[in-house]
Amino acid sequence: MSAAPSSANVSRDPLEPTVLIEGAQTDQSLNDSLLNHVWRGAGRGWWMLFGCALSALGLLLIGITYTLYKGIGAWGNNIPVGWAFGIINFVWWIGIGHAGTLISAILLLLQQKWRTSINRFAEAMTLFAVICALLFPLLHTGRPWFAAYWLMPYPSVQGIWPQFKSPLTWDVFAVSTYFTISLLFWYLGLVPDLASLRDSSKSRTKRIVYGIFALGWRGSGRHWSEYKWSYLLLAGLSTPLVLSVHTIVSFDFAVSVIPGWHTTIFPPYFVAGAVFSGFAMVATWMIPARQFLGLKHVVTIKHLENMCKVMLATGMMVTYGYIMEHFIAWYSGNPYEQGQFFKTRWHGPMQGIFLTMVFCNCVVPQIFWFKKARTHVGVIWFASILINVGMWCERFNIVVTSLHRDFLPSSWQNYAPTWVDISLFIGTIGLFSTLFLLFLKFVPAVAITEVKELRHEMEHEAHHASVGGGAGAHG
Amino acid sequence: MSCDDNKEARAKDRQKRRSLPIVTAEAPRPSTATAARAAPRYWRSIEEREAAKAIALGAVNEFPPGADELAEGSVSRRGFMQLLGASTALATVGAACRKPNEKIVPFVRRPEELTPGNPLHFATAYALEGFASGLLATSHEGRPTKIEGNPDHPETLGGTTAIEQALVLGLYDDDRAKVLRRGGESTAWRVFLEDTKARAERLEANKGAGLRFLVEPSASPLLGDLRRRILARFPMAKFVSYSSTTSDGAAEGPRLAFGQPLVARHDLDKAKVILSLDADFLGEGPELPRATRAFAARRAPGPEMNRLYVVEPALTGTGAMADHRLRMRGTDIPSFAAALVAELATDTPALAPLAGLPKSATFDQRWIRALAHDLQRSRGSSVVIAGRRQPAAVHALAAAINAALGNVGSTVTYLLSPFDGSSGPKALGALVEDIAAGGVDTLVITASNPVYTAPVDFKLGQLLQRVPTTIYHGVYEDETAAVCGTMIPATHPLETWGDARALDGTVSIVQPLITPLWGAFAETQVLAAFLDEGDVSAHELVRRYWFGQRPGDQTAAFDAAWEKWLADGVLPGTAAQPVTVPAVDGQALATVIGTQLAALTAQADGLELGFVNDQRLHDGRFANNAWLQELPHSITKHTWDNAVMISEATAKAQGFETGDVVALQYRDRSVEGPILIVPGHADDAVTVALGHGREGAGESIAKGVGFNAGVIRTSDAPWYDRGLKLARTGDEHKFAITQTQWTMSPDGRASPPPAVDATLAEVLNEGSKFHEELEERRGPLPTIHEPVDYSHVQYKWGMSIDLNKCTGCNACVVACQAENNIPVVGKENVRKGRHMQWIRIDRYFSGPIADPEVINQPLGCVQCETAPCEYVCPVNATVHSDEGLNEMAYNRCIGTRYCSNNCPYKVRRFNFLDYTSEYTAARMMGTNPDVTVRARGVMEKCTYCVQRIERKRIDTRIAGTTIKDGELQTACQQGCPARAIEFGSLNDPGAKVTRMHADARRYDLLHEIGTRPRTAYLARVRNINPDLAKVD
Amino acid sequence: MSQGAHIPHEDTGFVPERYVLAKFATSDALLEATRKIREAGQGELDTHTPYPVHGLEKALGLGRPLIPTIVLGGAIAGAFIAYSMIYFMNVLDWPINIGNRPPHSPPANIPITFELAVLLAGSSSFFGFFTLARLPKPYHPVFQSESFRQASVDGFFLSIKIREGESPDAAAALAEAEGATHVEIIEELER
Amino acid sequence: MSLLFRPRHNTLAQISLFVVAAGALGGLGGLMVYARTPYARGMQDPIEQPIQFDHRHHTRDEGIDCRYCHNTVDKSPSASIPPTQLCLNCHSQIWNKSPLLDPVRRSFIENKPIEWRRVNKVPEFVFFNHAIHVNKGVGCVSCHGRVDLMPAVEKGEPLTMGFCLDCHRHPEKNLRPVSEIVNMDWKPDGDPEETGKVLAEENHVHTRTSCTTCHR
Repeated sequence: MSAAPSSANVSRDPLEPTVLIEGAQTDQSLNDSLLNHVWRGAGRGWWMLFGCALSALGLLLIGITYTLYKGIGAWGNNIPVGWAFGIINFVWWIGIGHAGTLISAILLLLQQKWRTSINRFAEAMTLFAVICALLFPLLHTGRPWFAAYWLMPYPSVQGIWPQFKSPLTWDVFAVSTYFTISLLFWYLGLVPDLASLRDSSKSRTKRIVYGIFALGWRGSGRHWSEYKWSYLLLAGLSTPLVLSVHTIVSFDFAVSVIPGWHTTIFPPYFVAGAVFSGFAMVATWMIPARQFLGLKHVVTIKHLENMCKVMLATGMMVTYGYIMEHFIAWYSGNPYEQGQFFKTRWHGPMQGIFLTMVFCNCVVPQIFWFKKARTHVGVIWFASILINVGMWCERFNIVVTSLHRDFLPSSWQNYAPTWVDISLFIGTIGLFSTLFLLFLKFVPAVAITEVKELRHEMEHEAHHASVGGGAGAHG
Repeated sequence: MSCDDNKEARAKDRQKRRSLPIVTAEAPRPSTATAARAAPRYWRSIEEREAAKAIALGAVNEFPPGADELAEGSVSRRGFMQLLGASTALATVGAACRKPNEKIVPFVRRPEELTPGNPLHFATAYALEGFASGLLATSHEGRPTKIEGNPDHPETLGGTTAIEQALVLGLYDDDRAKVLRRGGESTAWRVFLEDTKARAERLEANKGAGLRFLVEPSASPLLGDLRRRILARFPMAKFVSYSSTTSDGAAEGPRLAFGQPLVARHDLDKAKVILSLDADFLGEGPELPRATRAFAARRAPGPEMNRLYVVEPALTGTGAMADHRLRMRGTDIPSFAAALVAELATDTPALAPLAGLPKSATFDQRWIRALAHDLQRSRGSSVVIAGRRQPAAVHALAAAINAALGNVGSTVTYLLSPFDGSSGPKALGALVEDIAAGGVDTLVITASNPVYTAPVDFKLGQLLQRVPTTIYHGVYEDETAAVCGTMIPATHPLETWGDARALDGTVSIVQPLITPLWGAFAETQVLAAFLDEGDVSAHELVRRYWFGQRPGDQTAAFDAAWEKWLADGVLPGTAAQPVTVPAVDGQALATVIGTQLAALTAQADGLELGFVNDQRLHDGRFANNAWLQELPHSITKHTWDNAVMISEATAKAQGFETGDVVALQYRDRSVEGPILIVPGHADDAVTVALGHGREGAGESIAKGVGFNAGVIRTSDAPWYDRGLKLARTGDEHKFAITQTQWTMSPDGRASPPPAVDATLAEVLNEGSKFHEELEERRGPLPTIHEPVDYSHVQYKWGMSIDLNKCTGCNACVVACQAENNIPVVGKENVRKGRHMQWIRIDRYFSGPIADPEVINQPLGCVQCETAPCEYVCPVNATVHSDEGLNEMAYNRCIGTRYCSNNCPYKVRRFNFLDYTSEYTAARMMGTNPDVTVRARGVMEKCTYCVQRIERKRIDTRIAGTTIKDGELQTACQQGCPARAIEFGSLNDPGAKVTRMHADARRYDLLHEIGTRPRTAYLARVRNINPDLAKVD
Repeated sequence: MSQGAHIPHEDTGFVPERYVLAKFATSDALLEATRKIREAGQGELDTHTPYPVHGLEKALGLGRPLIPTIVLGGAIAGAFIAYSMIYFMNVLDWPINIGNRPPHSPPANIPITFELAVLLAGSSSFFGFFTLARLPKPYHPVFQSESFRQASVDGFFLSIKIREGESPDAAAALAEAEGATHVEIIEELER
Repeated sequence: MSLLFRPRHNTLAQISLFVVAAGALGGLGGLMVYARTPYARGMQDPIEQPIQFDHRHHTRDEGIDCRYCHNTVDKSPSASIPPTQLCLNCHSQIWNKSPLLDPVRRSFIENKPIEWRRVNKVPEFVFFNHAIHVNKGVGCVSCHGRVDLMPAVEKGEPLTMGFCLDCHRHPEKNLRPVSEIVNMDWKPDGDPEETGKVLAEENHVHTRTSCTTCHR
């Protein structure tokens, strides 16, 4: 990651020359404007949102308690539909989580400068999404109190081990690794900002608190030199990680024999779908956030437009996935596959969900061909919400629709969720929002350090293009 | 073990069966422990009763493996707490938590024949509809846990019915009546006896003029004897036997034909052509086990294969097996019989006089002609069977045809009816008149719940209140108990001594497996009370009687004989001799039934209302048996309900959909029930099952399930009548149906049919397409890794199921449920698709929905060698055994349900809720101690009854032998009356199952996905009459 | 703030370290000054900037970073542990017939092997860094300077650790000469 | 003075980090060790019975064969606790006055079973079969410990799945001539391993580790 290529890169950067930071900013001004929302006391708006989030969270607690008390029978699941909302939500949340890592890691490796304004935001989202996702693998088992540790390879007195051919075992490792790494990555990036919080806070208590978390960071040149590598390598590791995680999640289905699950295209198309939904979710939150936290000067319309482009691209990958599924079903001549895709999906009892999915995931993103749409905040926001819906429907199709009609017609059964299913779903949204609002309250939503660096770097380019790539390693 | 093979194994089996040593006490020995501490025979107070019950139930705490389950009511809850405990840090290292201390309660005096931990087998008998079937009951520490058929019994031949399999659950039913009460007061047996003594003396004065007994039709010699002795003492008294399931026609028909009431017994193993006129002989009635076995035995494809014609309104199990089925309103069948006779008459002079009988409808002549020719082609080896629901005329014609075709003596024999008089509505009518006339002073009811089953126009409920003294002897506090003054708790068949006679006359001694759990009393005791012998035990009564039957027998000699009777389960030489019937006087008969037919055929037109006994609840007496309530109907697969069954066309015409609740308006009465469209139902006809909509105060399970069709059932039209109207009520009903799809490709997908069938011609022709297709569906498939080689293990367990034999009678389903402690989940959960039966019988319709062909396909876990369920389990809870069983370790399961998702056959069942921890102590006694009672959140499935395998393995390994073919049976196989299921080691070339696997009709279900199942299927064969070859 | 030679505290004999902390206006100035002062060989240098400034490593004369090697080690360890664990558990200790699949099937082992490699690599990167950086270290003498609070906002600082027995003045002077906008001398606290 | 932390806080920070890490690892390790302790397994904890039945006395002093009381052990899954009747076979003659035996006599007269407390227990879902083990030469002592030295019986072995598997994988070391089944002191003469192999041959010992061998 040396200066030369990056600076060369910069000049050929398709984004250039565009404003990634608006107005004449100094480090000081950036510092103040970006920390402003942390210093500012919680407004009425924040409290109202927080209230809603908390009540939804309450719903989650009720749902969990009831499920543990009553058993999985509290859900709508049955035989053949052994998995339903639980796994749908799991996959959906995990997918959403991916955008964060993608933005912070992959765009970092690709030296996309525009990422700096949104990566902190997206990484936080990853964490919270993964937390929501993590609830389900445990909760959906019949006996969580055993699942909690029997899935771990520890020397038990029974002398029996986990079964490592099962995708669920892979999941355990994949998801926990993903969570750990995302957390470390996020925190490492946060440390310098925490230091500036520590140093620019007014009240002593706040300074001490932030000071504790800043771990005594003092911007030492010796630290920076290792830090850059540590951060870069974490990014480098997260990149294959993020791809592997959703690949493994897709194995939960792809490895099975069930028509609609048993397909090799799942890994790539799950990952694309993950990024798709992830960006949609980032947009859904970023648009109001930049509005109310006064971040418009760093999260410019340019950023949003780029996100739209990504959504358009991934949306089309997903669409390709759908087409491929159908093609292979037809081409393989497998009657069960054909039944699943040409009969059940289009004409079965779950038809509505399927069509919703097609509309939201294949049709809606197409509007992003138009710059007007890409640059209109309202349109983007609305579209991104639709995409979130669409992606949830996709998971419903994969999980429930495939299961409810498989090989032997004698075992076909319909599926209907219960209030517990629904409250668990809403509940996780509550959990996510709660964590997110807290994050916005106590931590800078934008990576100050990196934005400053970016500014500094662009300043240099303005002056003498020869200097200034170095930050590329970091920015 | 089937009757016809493996003699020596059978002999061994018989030795293993125990006869009960002579005991003078009421208590049979195996349950000494219970007896010793058993409840007092009668109660002084409720508290005392409860206390006594507690002791009685506590008495089973010997500790065989699984004894822990015995006290399950508590154990499972404790187990559950442990599970919760396991979530605490302490236990997070392999359930390390220390157990709370437990009690072990040994016997005080252990009966010597009892080895704690090893089950005993007792031969006994159970009589339904008056005729006995011989059973073998398995008992663990004095707790009967399982029923099997007695292979040595001529009418059972080792087969069972679903109802018999479910008897065990009924025994431990906590809803059973537990108090002997007079009015609201609990009273004592002693007191009752004193009253009765006094009353008897009073009645004797006027020769018992006001004394009536309303009893079940029964062929029991002992009951017959008691009856005679009572009538001797009270000449004016009357015995009325009534059962809503028997009809006057069946007894009357032969009388018309041969001049005396006779019972027809059919030997289907001699029959090449069978015609059923509305007779569901494979689905109900005393002939079921033997008829099914004989019928199935002749299904082997070949020149000798039988051909079944069925004429019936609603699709039955028999109809499903038909090679040719003609759907027809029940009220048209007499005309059909007449038409058939007319057709036959052309070639059979004996029938000529009957040729001109009146007919109301016209029928498919081609069909009738083909049928007639077929019947005639096989004179002496054909048979016409008339259904119980048909009037005397039809039975008479059937008899006439059989006689004319020379079938009498070969395929059908006639026996003297053991019943005196009929037990249909006619008999009951007489009693009702007596009561109405105030001529009845004391009425003793031992019939099962007549107030519910009696025709509505008798208004029996109200009438009974007019009778000064009513004594009801029943198992439950049911509708009848509610209106009777005195209620005597009746013993369960497994609780009492007695005897019973089978259809062929063979007598079996009924011996108890356990003392009455809640102090109940036998029918014999109640009757004996009127002979001042009420204090004599049921055991003594039956012994005395039979001792009396063997004059000049020394006690010792008798004891020896008695021992043998008990051990064998049959009394040798008691079978009745067939009656040699006179030739039918065609002219006479013609005149008699001519008028009857004229009356029948002159019926008002309009929708036909047809009643049928529910195939699970019978006349409603089993309505409190959850196993039977949750048993899927063999055709519609609905549970926990009865329905207004109707054909699609008629429903359309009337504008009804399945689920619409309609009011059935018949004459001036009406009842509401949900429509259920059934393929193959006759048009313009409706069929409703009796036995539902119970309102017994004591029957918590039966209460309010389904609707009571009895409230529009009148004495003059107990089975069929026209003039029904259906009116929409606007309500909707959601059936709890276990199989929602009708056909093998509901959405028109091109998948290979799961259940294969072919015509006999195709099967016999080696080169036919059928054989080509089957070749595709068996044998090795290309695979990337070597299949595990099982040829060297001692046993390679495998199963085969012959679709050509399975009649869908459901015996296997209940047998499995009883053997494997499978819980019931209730109506709501069945609706959600969470039923638990490990083996299900998939029923597929093909062809036009109006006239479908049916295949039954029993499906349990097929034990795939490359099981898809196994590699997805994260915790090794389901893996392969060295012998190729697909094992399921319940205690290791964490309930991800991934295995079920990945099971192409969807034969895994999941404990979505806690179905077992609320079991009462009594219910726990009924569980099989060799099988874990599964906890909440655990996956379960069929493992070829591995507990039986392991027991047998250990026994043989100790004995130093090996398991021979036929020695080891799975529950479903043993219960199956058709012997459609074979099980054994595929490494044994001589084994039946091995031969079946090599059969030309063999194919593997979903073979194309490479699961290598161990259960093989044999294709269904349809023996089409060439004259009727597929134009329809 | 004491000037002149080190004065050991009478009671404990603790010898405090002393730093010269110089603030510069821009990163370029800092870069320039660092290079110069290092050449002058004044004590041990360190810089404090709100964000990494390109070129400072060279200016401070830092060697090749260790992190990459550590991470590589972590990755290898992770992969090895994972595969051997699976092999031991499902092949050596208790091989079970899982639906006819071979006990040792490499494809099935790839995901976990990879994940564990990433986990250990990532963790070693994170914890490796903090170990190398001797963090957490809430207290450091430079924090005593009030103006140092700018270091994480927009200040570019250079800190010079004065060698035993030397006077900080020279270094301070040099820093001023190099255009430091503000220079102060800090003495380490004892407790 | 705006200084937030002082030198001592550095030490504090390091210590607290150490505590967290050590706590997590130590805790888990501790639990695994605990699960293997006799305490967690409920061993070495003599259980007070309603009647002070002394196995030591009955077997060692009186030399009564285990199978006299546990008389179904070789033909049934369950060894069975003797019925009261059986106690009185002897105790109607000897000690028939002893107050210690009152509960026994009462049980017999009142026909109420003696409620013993369970000592050796496998979970509900484990189907252990005494008969096959005894008939294949696995001695009582192998699973029940030196009952003949226990005044009050205590759990002699952990009876965990691991314990069972260990023997089912390598039965040799626990095999003995069927004649010596109840002998608590029996020691193989010569190399135990070898003797075991021979015995396994003689008794046709084929141990199995399929799940359904014990779980059904």
